[in-house]
Amino acid sequence: MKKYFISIDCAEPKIEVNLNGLNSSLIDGIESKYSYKIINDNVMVLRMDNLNFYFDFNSEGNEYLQIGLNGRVYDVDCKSDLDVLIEKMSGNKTDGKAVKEIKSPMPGIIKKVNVASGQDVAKGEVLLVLEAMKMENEIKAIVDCKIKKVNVEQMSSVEKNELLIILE
Amino acid sequence: MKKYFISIDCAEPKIEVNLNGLNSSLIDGIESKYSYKIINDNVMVLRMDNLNFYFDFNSEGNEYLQIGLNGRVYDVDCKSDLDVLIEKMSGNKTDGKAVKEIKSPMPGIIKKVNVASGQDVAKGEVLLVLEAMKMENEIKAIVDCKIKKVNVEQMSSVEKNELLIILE
Amino acid sequence: MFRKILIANRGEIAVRIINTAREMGIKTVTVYSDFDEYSLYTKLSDESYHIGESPASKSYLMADKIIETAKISGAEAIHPGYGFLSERSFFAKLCSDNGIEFIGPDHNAIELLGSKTDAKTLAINNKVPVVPGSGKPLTDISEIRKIAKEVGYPVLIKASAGGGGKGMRIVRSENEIEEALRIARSEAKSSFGDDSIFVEKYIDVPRHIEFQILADKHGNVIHLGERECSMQRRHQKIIEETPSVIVNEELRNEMGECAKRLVKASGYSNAGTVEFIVDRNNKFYFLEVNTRLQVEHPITEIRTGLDLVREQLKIAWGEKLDLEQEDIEFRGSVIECRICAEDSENNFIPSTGKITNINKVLGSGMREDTGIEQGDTVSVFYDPMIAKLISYGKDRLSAINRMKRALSQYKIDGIKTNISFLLDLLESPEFIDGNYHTQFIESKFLERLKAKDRPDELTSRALALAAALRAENKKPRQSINGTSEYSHWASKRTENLR
Amino acid sequence: MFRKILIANRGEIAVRIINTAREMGIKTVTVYSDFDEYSLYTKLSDESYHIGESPASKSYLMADKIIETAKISGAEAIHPGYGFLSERSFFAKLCSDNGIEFIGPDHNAIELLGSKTDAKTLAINNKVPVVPGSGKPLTDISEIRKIAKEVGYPVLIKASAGGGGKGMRIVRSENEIEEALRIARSEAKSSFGDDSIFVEKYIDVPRHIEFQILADKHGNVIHLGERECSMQRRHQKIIEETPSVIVNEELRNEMGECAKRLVKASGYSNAGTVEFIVDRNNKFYFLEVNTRLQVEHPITEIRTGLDLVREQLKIAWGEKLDLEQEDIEFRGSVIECRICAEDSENNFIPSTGKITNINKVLGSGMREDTGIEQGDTVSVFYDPMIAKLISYGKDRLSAINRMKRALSQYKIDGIKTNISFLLDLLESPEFIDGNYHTQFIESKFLERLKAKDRPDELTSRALALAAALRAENKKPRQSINGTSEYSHWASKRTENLR
Repeated sequence: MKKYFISIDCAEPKIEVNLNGLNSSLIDGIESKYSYKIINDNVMVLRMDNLNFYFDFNSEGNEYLQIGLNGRVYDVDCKSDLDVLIEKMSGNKTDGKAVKEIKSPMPGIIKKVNVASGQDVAKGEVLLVLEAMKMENEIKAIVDCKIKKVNVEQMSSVEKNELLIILE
Repeated sequence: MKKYFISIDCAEPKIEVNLNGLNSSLIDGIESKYSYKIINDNVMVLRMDNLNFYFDFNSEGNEYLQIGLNGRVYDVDCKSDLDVLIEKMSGNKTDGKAVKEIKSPMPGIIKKVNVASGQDVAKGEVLLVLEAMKMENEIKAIVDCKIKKVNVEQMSSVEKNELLIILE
Repeated sequence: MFRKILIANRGEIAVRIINTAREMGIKTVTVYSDFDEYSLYTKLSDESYHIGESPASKSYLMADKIIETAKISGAEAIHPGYGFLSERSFFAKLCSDNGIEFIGPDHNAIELLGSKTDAKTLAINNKVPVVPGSGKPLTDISEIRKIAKEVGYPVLIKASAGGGGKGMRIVRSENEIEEALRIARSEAKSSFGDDSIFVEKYIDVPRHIEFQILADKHGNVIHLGERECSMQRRHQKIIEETPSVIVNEELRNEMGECAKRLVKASGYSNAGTVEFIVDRNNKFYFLEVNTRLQVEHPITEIRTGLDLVREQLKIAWGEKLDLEQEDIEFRGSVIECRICAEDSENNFIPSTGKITNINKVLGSGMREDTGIEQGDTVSVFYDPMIAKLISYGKDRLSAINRMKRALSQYKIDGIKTNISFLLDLLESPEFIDGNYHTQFIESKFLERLKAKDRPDELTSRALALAAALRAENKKPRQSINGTSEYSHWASKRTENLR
Repeated sequence: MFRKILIANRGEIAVRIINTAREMGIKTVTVYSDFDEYSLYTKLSDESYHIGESPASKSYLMADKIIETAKISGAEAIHPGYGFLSERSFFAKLCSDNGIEFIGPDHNAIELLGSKTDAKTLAINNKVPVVPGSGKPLTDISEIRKIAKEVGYPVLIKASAGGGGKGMRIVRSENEIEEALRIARSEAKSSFGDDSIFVEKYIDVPRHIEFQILADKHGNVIHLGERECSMQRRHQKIIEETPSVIVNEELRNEMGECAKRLVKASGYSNAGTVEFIVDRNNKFYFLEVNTRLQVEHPITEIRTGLDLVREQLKIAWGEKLDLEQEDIEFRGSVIECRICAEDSENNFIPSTGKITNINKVLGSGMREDTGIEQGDTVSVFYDPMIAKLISYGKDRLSAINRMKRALSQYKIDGIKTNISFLLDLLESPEFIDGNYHTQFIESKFLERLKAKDRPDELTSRALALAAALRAENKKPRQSINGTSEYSHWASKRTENLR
């Protein structure tokens, strides 16, 4: 029997899923019969107690697995019991791990650099302004933090996922 | 420089194509610039002297490569100069090779067997009647021939590509 | 309105019904055979239940199993789609006996209209023209002659016990009838042991024109105009259009009123179709009533701006029609082409297999109703129709040209289809002029097709180059600077003629 | 008619134009940047020519290069689409100087209507209401007060040299004006060195309503009704619909006649759009004229049954309009949603990348205009709009529900899109009531969105199970009895609840 712990849109407590291999699952203690078909890497149809769920998956470049259903998108974090065990042993819960790097979400040009090395910034503060697709996009701090290094300067041209700022 | 000989819908003489590797080709002596992109195993776009051709390919289960263009389908036979050389050496032109086996074009049930081993049949004669998709389909002789063996009997259930009749 | 309905069908029509139900906030339950476990329509519905093996006789025709599923799932009504159980009066009755609303007419109306002779009698009683003839089997030669003369030559004589063309003869003038009768009766006698004979007017090169009807449970009936369905092969419709080029306002009103009278007299409710044949003088004769939604209903939807499935659901729920005859406005010209998995160049043999690729554009003025997606398989178990393309145009020529555009952009690989055949039909002078009938394809068109056009020189060169490039890239070697991730082929870019 | 035209555009609008041209038997020439070498619109056109690098300034804005390509390819006319060179009078002139027909208005009309002040003057001269105000810069306070009183409070005062909101103030009543003027003039003085001031009526919570116009070269002008385009974010339209819930027959006629008068006075031909703002009392004021086809033109096409690109081509060729105002019939309700590659939950940041998968159903009553196919890449170079979905309904609610159905069935993977945001908008009470204005999204809606709904318990369980099954199948091991050929995942079948 395989066990997984799932959090949807960061909700706690996590949902516990037990797959018992007979097309039967125990989800937070509720038993469900299911069948499913993986259409391709992005699409899967799940039939759970005769109800249909036509999902699509988007994982590239995102922190969480994004699962789409009926036009809505959910951020889903899924860990096996083994993952959880390893986390516990290393004494470092992945969940609590702070973001240490800020990367460019898309290619573009840095129009403005608002911070410098060593600076303390508050959550929500604008760090950089990135111009792409004719729009200015503000890159903000998502937590209170301290800047370790700024890797770009004004008018730098950056690629997607290029490292922009390192935090302490 | 690579050389190919192509026949479209069995037309003769074949078209000679020379690919010279500089995105330039000589087709029956006429030079063309081209570029192309293979979208997937079935689809390709060719730009020849700035003219666009948006092709699709269907090869499974067919004697010829079938190339679709603007809703029309062409049977295309393509041989490299090497293929032609091998054919010549073996003294056996593939083109002239007679069909020796008749296979089922689809799964279904044999409703009627009109011929027996040893029988001579004329081109166009109905050999078998195959029922599939609620329709009766007549399987006819495409050349004058002699039946060597009939592998099915009335009410046989057959799979796609199952051997039905062997010719002499 | 219903909260949940069951759809006792599969494929494109199940998808069609699901869509409207969803737009109305109605939950859908679908049933599936082994083959259809993950077919598109199941994925799009709210709930799905397995009902049996792949052959329809072991699944979609299992009335008891379907009723049971409706009960288990809590569905309040069943939409039968077309085909399968849709015109079986016993199934409609089974629904009502089990307290489930059948989305279609009452079983009595289905039974009445399902009987050709009862339907014909009903038509006669309601002053709806039928093909004139004896109406009953005759043995007296002088009476046969008399009726033949009355209905006018040519006439059709057929053995009353006959079938499959045996003992059937067309008689074109009075001086042929004696000889024809002698042969027909002798054939009939030897084949069936019964030499009695029907005689009726022979309708040469008839058109098949049908009228869409909506009838509520309160006695209101309207028609939504005609559909021209004469483009047929082996009695299977291939291309349908509305309006028909031969139906003018006056004829439309006349035929529409006949259709309404007949349907009203039968105690009918819900959507239905009254079929007529029309002769070359635009005289029309009642043929039969299809007591269900038709495959070709979308052309009527587009021309009238209505959603027929929505109307069906409202009627079944007991609502009154919120439209009167004069509210129905017709706009433009609409054509439907049925895309079938078949090899048109090889005697229309059905083509089965996995659909490896689909590319289509559709866009402005096009609608597609389909039950398949890329990666799906076409099986031998069900109808070979895989999609319907419907084009709208302000005028008929625009609709034709739009359909040709969309068909030529529709790529489907892994199976063979009739797309090229459909293009040939659309380009035939007879279709362009609207001058065709139910025997056109078999009597004229197929013969002409055999002399297939060669591709022009430019197309030949491009095909040759494409084949060479494909061969070059198919070679078992490492791909160089490929840009395609899907393929093991190499891909090249060029500086081109910049 | 033209035998060959060049399309000086890319993406969905190029595909749109190619389709109609093809239906009319007109060959199409497209131009492409490095990025677009094999974009869908090139594949669908007859001929394609490379014109430069990916940034528009180095390709689609290179007028000379495009004219040269038209000459090389033998194109007789150029369709500019929207954006890029479509409203640049110099380009229209360049075309005509080179003997190429510009499919749009004469360059003089573009120039006249392109100047806000000239267009406003033209409107005033033709009795088309404009936002009342000083019309010219003022320095005399008493005159400013007088005009403010005339137009009625609230008024907007703005520095004549101003821009970007500087020196701009809303004054809601007369007793605020002295103070407001003092501040505005001081700001204006210090920022621009000029303290002269415009004053005009302030239109609070305005609607943006525009009229589609067709004008031929023979002086005939008709309008095709309005489009409600008030659903905007950062001045970008997101959802458009026709009819507008606030426009009744009388207002439609009045606004339509204004639009026609203005266009006629400008010496205009071809398709165009007259934009108005409408206040909460349904008083309307001329805003500007878009001298080209609009992104949202399909909603007008569906409501009128016309093909606007076909009309454009006929007009450019010199044909007279074959429609008079009274021939235009409106049917039903039509909505367009713009699907954009952007992350609506993350400040609408554009999303780029390869589109790995697309699944969509569309079907009855839906139209999609798109320029992409599965496997294509969305880049930073061009507009993030990747598709337009258009829904028709007999009434507004049907159109809304149909759009919701189609959006919820539209799967696109590899990039993020605004589909969820569009669904939220469609489900907002303000949209459902038709009670929204151009500031709705920014002033009210975005705030509300932050309190995101949690999935219900059933959906959560299904999501959890799906994630677990995906994880289970993603493990690096041999796949067992897999039925999927595309994937390295295993796939399972079950006997289910049979």
